Amino acid sequence: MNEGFILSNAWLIPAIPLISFFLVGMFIRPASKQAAGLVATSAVFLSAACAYMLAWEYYQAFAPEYQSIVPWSIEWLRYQEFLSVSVGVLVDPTSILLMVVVTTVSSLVHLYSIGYMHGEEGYGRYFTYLNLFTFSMLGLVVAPNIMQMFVCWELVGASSFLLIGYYYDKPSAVSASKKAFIVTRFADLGFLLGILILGYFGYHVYGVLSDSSTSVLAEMNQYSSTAIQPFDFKFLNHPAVIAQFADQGSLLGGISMLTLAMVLIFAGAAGKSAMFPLHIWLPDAMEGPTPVSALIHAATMVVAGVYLVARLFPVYAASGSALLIVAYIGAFTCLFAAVIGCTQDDIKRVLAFSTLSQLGYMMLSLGVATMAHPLGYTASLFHLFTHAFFKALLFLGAGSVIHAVHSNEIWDMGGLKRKMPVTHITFLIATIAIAGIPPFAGFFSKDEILAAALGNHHQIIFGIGLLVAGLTPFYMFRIYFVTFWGPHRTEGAEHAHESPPVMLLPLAILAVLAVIAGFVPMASFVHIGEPLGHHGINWAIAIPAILVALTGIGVAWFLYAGNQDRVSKLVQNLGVVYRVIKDKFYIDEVYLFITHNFIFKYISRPIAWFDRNVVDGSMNLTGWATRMSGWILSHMQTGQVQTYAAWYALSTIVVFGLLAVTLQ
Amino acid sequence: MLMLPELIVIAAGFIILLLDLFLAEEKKNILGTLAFAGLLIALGRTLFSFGQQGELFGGRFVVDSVAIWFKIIFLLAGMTTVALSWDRLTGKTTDIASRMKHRGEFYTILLFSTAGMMYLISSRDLVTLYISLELSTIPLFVLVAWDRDNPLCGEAGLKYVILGALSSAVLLYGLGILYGLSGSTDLATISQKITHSPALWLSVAMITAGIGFKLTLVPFHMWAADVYQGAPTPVTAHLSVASKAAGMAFIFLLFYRVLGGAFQEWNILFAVLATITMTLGNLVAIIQQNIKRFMAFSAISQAGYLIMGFLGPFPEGLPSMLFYLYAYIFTNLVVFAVIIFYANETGRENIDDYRGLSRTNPIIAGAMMLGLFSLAGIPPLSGFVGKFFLFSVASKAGFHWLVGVAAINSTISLYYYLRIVRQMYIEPTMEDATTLQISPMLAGTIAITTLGAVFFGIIPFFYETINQTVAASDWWSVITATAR
Amino acid sequence: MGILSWIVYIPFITAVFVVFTPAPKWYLIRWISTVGTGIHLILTAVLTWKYWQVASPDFSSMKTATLTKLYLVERFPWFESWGIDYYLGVDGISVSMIILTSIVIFTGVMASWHVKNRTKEFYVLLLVLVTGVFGVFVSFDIFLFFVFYELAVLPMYLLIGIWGTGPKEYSAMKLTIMLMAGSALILIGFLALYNGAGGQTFDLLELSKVDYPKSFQIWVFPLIFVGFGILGALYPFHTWSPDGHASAPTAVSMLHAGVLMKLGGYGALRMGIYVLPEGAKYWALFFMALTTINIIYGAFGAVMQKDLKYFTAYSSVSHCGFVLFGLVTLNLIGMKGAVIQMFSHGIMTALFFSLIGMVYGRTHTRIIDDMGGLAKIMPWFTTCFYVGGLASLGLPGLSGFVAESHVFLAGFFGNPWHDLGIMRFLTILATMSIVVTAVYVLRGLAKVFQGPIKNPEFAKLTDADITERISTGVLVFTMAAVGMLPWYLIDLIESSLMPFVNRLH
Amino acid sequence: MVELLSNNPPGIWHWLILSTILFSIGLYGVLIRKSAVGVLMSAELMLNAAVLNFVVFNHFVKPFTIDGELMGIFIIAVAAAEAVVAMAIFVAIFKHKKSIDITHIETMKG
Repeated sequence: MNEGFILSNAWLIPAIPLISFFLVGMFIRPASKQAAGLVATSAVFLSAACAYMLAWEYYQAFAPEYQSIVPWSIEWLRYQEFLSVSVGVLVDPTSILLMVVVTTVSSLVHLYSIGYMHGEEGYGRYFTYLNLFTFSMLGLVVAPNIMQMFVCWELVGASSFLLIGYYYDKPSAVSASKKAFIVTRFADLGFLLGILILGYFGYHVYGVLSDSSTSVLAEMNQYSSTAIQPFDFKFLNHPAVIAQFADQGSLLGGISMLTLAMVLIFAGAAGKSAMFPLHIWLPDAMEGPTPVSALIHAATMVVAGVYLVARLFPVYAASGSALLIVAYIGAFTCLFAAVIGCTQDDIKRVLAFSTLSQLGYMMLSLGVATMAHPLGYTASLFHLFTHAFFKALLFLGAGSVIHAVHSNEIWDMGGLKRKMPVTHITFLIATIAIAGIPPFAGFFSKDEILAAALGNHHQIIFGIGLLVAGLTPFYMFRIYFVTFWGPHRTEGAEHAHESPPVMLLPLAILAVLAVIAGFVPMASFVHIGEPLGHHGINWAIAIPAILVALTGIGVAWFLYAGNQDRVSKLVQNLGVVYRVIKDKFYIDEVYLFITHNFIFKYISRPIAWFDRNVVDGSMNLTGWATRMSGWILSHMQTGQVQTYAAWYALSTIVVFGLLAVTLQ
Repeated sequence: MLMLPELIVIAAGFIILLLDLFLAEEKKNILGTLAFAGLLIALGRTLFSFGQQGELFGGRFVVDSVAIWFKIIFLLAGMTTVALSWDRLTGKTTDIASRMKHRGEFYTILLFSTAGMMYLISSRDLVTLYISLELSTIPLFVLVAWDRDNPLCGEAGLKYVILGALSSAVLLYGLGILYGLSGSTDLATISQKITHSPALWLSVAMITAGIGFKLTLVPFHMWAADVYQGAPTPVTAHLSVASKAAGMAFIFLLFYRVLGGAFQEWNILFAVLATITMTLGNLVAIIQQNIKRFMAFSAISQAGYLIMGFLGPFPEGLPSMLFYLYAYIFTNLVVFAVIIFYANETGRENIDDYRGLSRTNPIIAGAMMLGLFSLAGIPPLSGFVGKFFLFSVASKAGFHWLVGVAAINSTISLYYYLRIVRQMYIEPTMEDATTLQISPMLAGTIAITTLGAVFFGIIPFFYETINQTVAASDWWSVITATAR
Repeated sequence: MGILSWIVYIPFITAVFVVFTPAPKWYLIRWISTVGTGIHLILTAVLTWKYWQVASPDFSSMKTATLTKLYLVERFPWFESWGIDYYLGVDGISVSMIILTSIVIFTGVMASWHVKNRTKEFYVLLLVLVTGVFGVFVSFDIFLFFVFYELAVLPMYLLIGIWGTGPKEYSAMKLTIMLMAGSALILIGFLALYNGAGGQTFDLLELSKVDYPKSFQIWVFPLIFVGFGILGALYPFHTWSPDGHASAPTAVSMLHAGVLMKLGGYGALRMGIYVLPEGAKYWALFFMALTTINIIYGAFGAVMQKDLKYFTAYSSVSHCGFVLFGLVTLNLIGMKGAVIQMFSHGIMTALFFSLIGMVYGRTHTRIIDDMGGLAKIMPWFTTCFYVGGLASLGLPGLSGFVAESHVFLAGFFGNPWHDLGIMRFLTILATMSIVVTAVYVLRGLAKVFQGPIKNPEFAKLTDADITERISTGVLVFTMAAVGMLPWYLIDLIESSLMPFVNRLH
Repeated sequence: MVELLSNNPPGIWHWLILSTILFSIGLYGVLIRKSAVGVLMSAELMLNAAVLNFVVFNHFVKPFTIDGELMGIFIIAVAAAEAVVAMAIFVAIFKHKKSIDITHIETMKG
């Protein structure tokens, strides 16, 4: 395959941020803050450029049927023969899509941060982390095998940990970062076990294939620069391999190996994408700087879970039940988060919950897809694509507001319409986009999702989707009205002023994207199985969706645009229900109880005690017993010469007896 | 002239005895020199006669390589004892109480005892055997009780002499039975005559008791602790090496030469003796406070390791035992030299009194530590190498459990040896601690013995020489002859 | 004298130089030791290069070998009548361990830059100890091996007893006695091996050619494995480690946790599994269970610790569990993982202990709850600590992940002789530890470094000085290098591990 | 009577039994006598039993040699020497303690 420079050197895309990470982290940061920021940002812009080039070259070279190719890869970790992990770049429409999204949003966020983080101490540190994150996220996106994905998976987790804990002297931030890392870590345990299972059976299947049908392997090796390995997605997703997997029989307790592995892996995905019940870390993650929330906890990292499921979609499809679990968990999270989102007062938390619910959309639409009707697959990635832009925009807008008002509470804001016009407009655009009003981006993707759900006869899920399509505009416009309309509620709001251009520029760009992203003919690029062809809007679903959305907006306007007593009355009437929802159904408390009152109290402390007192105690006891026996024996030594003589005579006889006995 | 070394020693003894009568007190330093010289010459002669074999008096006195190795040990021990007792006898010690009188007699008696030991290993006849044994033992009674003004000394002497008499009686009774069974006093003849019979077992039991007394095998060891503690420290040192070596020589003669053939299957006896000896020695040593008593128990446990060499196919262990004997003697003398040095200067004999010695006299403390580690069997010191070979002999004989017991025991022993190291290195120094002056004599002794303790194990020459010379001697033929 | 002898004796020679330096000149002593270990580091690089030259041609042929191939051999008869030789040689495993030790001792000398109390004895003992360690890694005559082994263990007593903190006498004594008890077991095993082979030679390779009867292997293997396991902190014989590490001075904890505990794993692999494959097969599952306990138990134990050193000690128990766990999986991946884990954990824990020592030298407390917000004051230490912490919870890109992924995979792949179900079950239990590790590492580090500054006193403390930066920097760099470019290490050890695996089949 | 004795000379067994009895008496004395001198005397008794053994065996086993008698004579001599040394020590102790009751000589123990 002779193709363009970037395509053959695709490794540049993740490598550039990495290099800049080392440069900035080690050399530039100590030298000059400003330089650090600039270098980091320009590096990401560069790799964004590379990503676009790559996309261009790829679509030139590989139209119309877009094979997945591995233009560059090297062996990284050799476990044993035929079982090694290579580091490489996998290029196919999906990964390109993600690369574009990640680089774009990341570069804009970098740019924005130059303004936002200005004057912070640890400005350089911030950009270092940000670069690290961008690198790991890109590495994850381009991973040609599940191991590399896991590696980068952990790395994005770590960099998100570092960024959430960026204000390390703020206890809330510290605990939030710990929480985020540990919860995702717990999920990754599932991922790891899944990998172990897949790796094991993959290895065996690989052996089988290399004995029986080498043609299959040969076919896989096409378009890839190193020999295929059991960990490669290309290998795992291959129908022949899946067929082998399917008859590997059950593993533990009758569950088929495939389902078990896939569910475990989904656990990992759910952790990253904050699906219920592992969602608890995401709202707290808002303790990090707002651009970070925009980049990591809205646009890119959290969709890694979706991406993972999408990557392994054929395998999931092969084990139907796993996919069903994905669908229902997604649906539930979608609703659950939306409900909570309606009650939160911290602007970033509301956005966080909306992120949760949007991720729920993506998951459920993956869940409803099948190899036969893979519309959901496309829809999910389409939504991922659009969501990245408008959600990043929302966060950056929120950031700009917070920057101005110095508070996260929406009730501290208000009346910012005139104070910060640009922010206001862009925020409004994003809000409409997420609300799913045509012709903004959100509308198209959401419509496709609903269509997919209904198309595969998942009525319940469709119902949920529709309901949430109503809830989303409600809570989004709630914060919109409260923030930008009405009177100034505080000093901060009084003296708020528009942000510097370096922050407004990204807002503008994203706003444009949020408008036009919906018109990308996604279906013709990203698809699994044969191309679907671009099917138009399914008005039968679109119309009700739009109506529901409009009602949501209406309600929000009725409650929040005018005077507040309606709200308070409503809250009165809802009473305990409202409380429970506002306290997020007490999920965090449950976790806290389990960890502290159970694991620490009933496992760790006893073990520590046991070790000190029983294990160590027994060792000390041995020593004590030895000394004791010495003390006792020393009393044979009475000092009486005649006792000695008696012993002497006695033992002579004993020796005689011993001899007599042994020599019989 | 095969008997020359013995004669030299005895002659030196008599000369000193006579001179002692005429010399004025201040001139008496010459006596020590004489004693040392006598032993040195004898040693030279012995070394010179290496490789010679031969017998006198119709085979009642035989010289072979094993005998020579033993004689070297005895002479070395004697010389060291002279060196160690030098300051005390010449009254150079800071601590008045630890000075000793009557050096003339002291040297004489010491030399006679040494001569007795040298005869012991050369004798091939019950009569000579017994005589030389007593010749080596009775002077020791005197030496132990040397310090008349010190009640402890007297007590030690009393216990030693009474139990000594008892044990020699028992031993004699056993020998008598042996004589009765074989009708001969010649060891070789006896070994061919004897056959298994309860009478033989009884005699063996009694002989074992007699040997156990000299070798401080549990449960015949009881005198050791008290005697070691009570006796003047140089004498204790002498007991702990020379007397033990004599015991070794004795057991060699009786068990290798006499009972060797019949003895093959009696391993279990030694296994049991070794086990209880090392275990009891170690356990009781843990709780000791007085360092001499402590060394007594340590010496007991060492005897336990020593006789592991008797296990297994017979002459196998012989070189290992000889080697370990040497290693043990060097090492033990290092420790005793330091003990004597410290007692001479401060009169202190308790383990806790060694606090902070590493600050005041780092080099001496270092030597002491090396000695203790060698006793504990820490590589690469000679003590370890010796133990390793002995253990290997036992293991080869299939006594893995015994090896286990021994290994665990050396761990225990490490525990109490480390107690002293801890006192010297870790504990804070004593209030009145000052750098102590060491006399050239002791310094030299410590230096030489320490070098011995370190390099005897590292340099293969010594073991290989012992091994070859012993293999060349007639011990193996005797065993194989009697093995029928 | 060949390069291996130099490798072994350079520390000793340095020690001799130190002995003859007048004690008051502590700064001179310090420099001598630094230079000596520095030279050693260079020599180690040379050794690695030489080894690569001579060994790399054989890498492919080793795939089917059942007998370890030694390079750069030096051999002279020692006690001929016993068949004891002075027999040095290296294979990939030894080389990797030598690299580890050389790095750790170099950084250790640097890290103990501020030892003013009886500096001379300190460095002498330290260097003697490390001589023993190098000796163990290169000697292939089991007598010689044993000599060096005990030489490496014993100085610990004084090092902890004199320069330690807290209940130092108790800890030192416990540590020494337990380890010596272990070596007693080893001694029984060695002698049994020797005489079981007819008492002709102590040459390890010769002995490994003997096929001992199964019954023999079954009772000898546990002796050797447990004997070494005690040093490798095998549950329930690990209790010397928390106290010992807590009481020991910085450099000593570094060496002990970093290197000495590796002697355990190394010995168990070299003397146990290699010489007695049948015994290994017989006992593997049992020991796998024990080591699983190690892993989980150490991790949970660490969660509750208040003292930074106890904290690290328990995490060491957990991580050394991975070493032994990897060994007893009895497959290539596992053993490889074990060796990599030895290396990785050595570097990691050395980093931890050096950092703890340095921080302690400033704050004069090791109690986690008394510290807080140090990140503002000591950014360098904080960074290093976090890198170490992330490595210890197995973050990819750092050395920990390479090792642990090997071990998990190995446990899951199992081996032909044992019930796959049980092995997988144990493996799954072991994997739990990655979460627990994350919990305690993050809690601990957060308490110490993050949040507001707890104690106003701390505000005027200083960050790392140049020597501290060098020593910690080297360690961090090594850790990252292994984590990012693992294939060098893997190539180094893999071919040498093949015989171990092939013998089992 | 005389005939009786002269016709039935005592055989080896009688003598051995005698020596055994002597030995046992001696041992008994060593174990229970309070005075050091008494203990020493008992020890001598045991030695004599041994001597008797040698002589008897010589007479009955090897009538025409003198090894046994020789041994006996030596033993007697040595025993005398031993006794001398012992006595000297006792005297030394008596100087301090004004008694040689060995049950009170127990300073060193444990």
